[in-house]
Amino acid sequence: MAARVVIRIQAEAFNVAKETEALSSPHDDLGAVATFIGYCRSEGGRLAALELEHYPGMADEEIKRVVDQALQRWPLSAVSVIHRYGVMKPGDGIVFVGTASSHRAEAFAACEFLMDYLKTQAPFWKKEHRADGTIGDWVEAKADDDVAAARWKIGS
Amino acid sequence: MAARVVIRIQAEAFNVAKETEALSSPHDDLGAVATFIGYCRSEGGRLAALELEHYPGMADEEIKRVVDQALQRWPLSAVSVIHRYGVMKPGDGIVFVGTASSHRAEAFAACEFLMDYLKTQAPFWKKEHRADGTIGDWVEAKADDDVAAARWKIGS
Amino acid sequence: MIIFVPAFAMWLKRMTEIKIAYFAWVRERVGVADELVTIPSSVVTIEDLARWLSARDEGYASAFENPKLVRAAIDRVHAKPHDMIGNAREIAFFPPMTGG
Amino acid sequence: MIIFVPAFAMWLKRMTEIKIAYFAWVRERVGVADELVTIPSSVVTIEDLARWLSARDEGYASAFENPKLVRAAIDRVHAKPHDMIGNAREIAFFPPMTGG
Repeated sequence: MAARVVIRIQAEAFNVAKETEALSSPHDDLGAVATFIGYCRSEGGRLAALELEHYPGMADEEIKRVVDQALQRWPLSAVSVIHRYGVMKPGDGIVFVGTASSHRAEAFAACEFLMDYLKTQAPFWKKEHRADGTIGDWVEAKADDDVAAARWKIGS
Repeated sequence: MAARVVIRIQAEAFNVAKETEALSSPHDDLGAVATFIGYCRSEGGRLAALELEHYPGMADEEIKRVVDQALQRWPLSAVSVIHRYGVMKPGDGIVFVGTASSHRAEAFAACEFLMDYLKTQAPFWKKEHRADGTIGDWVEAKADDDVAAARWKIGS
Repeated sequence: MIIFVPAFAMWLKRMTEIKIAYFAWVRERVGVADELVTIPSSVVTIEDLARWLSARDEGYASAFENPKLVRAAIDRVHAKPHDMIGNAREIAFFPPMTGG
Repeated sequence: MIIFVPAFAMWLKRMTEIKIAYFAWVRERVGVADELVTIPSSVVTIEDLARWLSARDEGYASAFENPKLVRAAIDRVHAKPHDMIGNAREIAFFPPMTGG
């Protein structure tokens, strides 16, 4: 069974309901859908927005490579990755990742793997817009994220 | 901040969109929502339905205990657990678990923990209705599920 | 001299009468979903109760024939075979759970 | 005797002209989002290219001052400092990614 793959890089907001439904489009041996949504945070009121820059030519290709790794590793019936760029306000969804499989362990593992790899491999960068109206710093990558990605033991 | 907890044991179908939205009800430091939906499978066309029996007095209390453990263990802003009982057709959602936190690792871990514990601790039992119209067997518990629950190192 | 006090006798009776609930194939084998049972004072633990019930008839015997496959709850909390029934009001027996 | 062939000269020129794209604070420090650059034949690896660009002016020097903080891609695939540029058409430099 070929997996149903959705990869979208877009400025527009995504509709969680629609995306989740698409993952569970009827087929009899779907057993488990895991989803993850990453939101823009205000960091305790410090931020007014996050601006996401991306590398348009590469983002789509790189996410496709990460999705292909997930498909090789776990028996998935559907995978969706939607990543936004542009200016996000606190509470806005930035990324949606969803996986469908027959069993829960595979759906969870693939979903978490995809998120870990998006964090460290997908060419997106966040810049802070401060609540006081000034432009802040570029968000620094976390060592934690590299550790999280490394536990899957796939070379980058 | 007190977590927003939803626990429901119900015969009716749940609305994934509504439940997911409820988890991400606006608050500025929400960063991550992880959800899991477990579906009724036909097992390759073998089954017409699954019938879920539950222990009404205990199911709600036991799920509350499991949710309390998750809340003690991870900083969650919201947790939802919805478990259905009655007759499910292939493709019907049986269980919805959702967690919200500032960061993805916590949301994922709590969501997976809740599912592992629901599988082994929540008083629900599945009986097969075969595609040929006969009543089948009670689904047997999987040793895998005990292993999955045991890795969280919380006594039952 | 022993004075017979009806109210006291009723209290004694209530103390040993307990609700037992059965689920899934344990329920099917026993033949009832729940029942009120007066248990003798020799029945102290969950394991004792399972053994005592098994002696009742073939249905109960069949339900408890493999004790490893039967789980229990005391007053709606998971219990182990050696846990004491104490003043519990409700004991349940059921197979390993398969929800989620 | 050397015969000058204009078409051949143009082909040679195209071979060494490459698009370089910059992102996030690397882009801000360099001052452009992308540019076409003719690189000398001595520039073989990503590391060479970063060093060569650093010599251009202060902006480039600042972008590459801590090479550990700059990642690269060759033709839209993640690359390491020692990877060879070869016949690549597009090289990109950027900080560690912070998407997701």
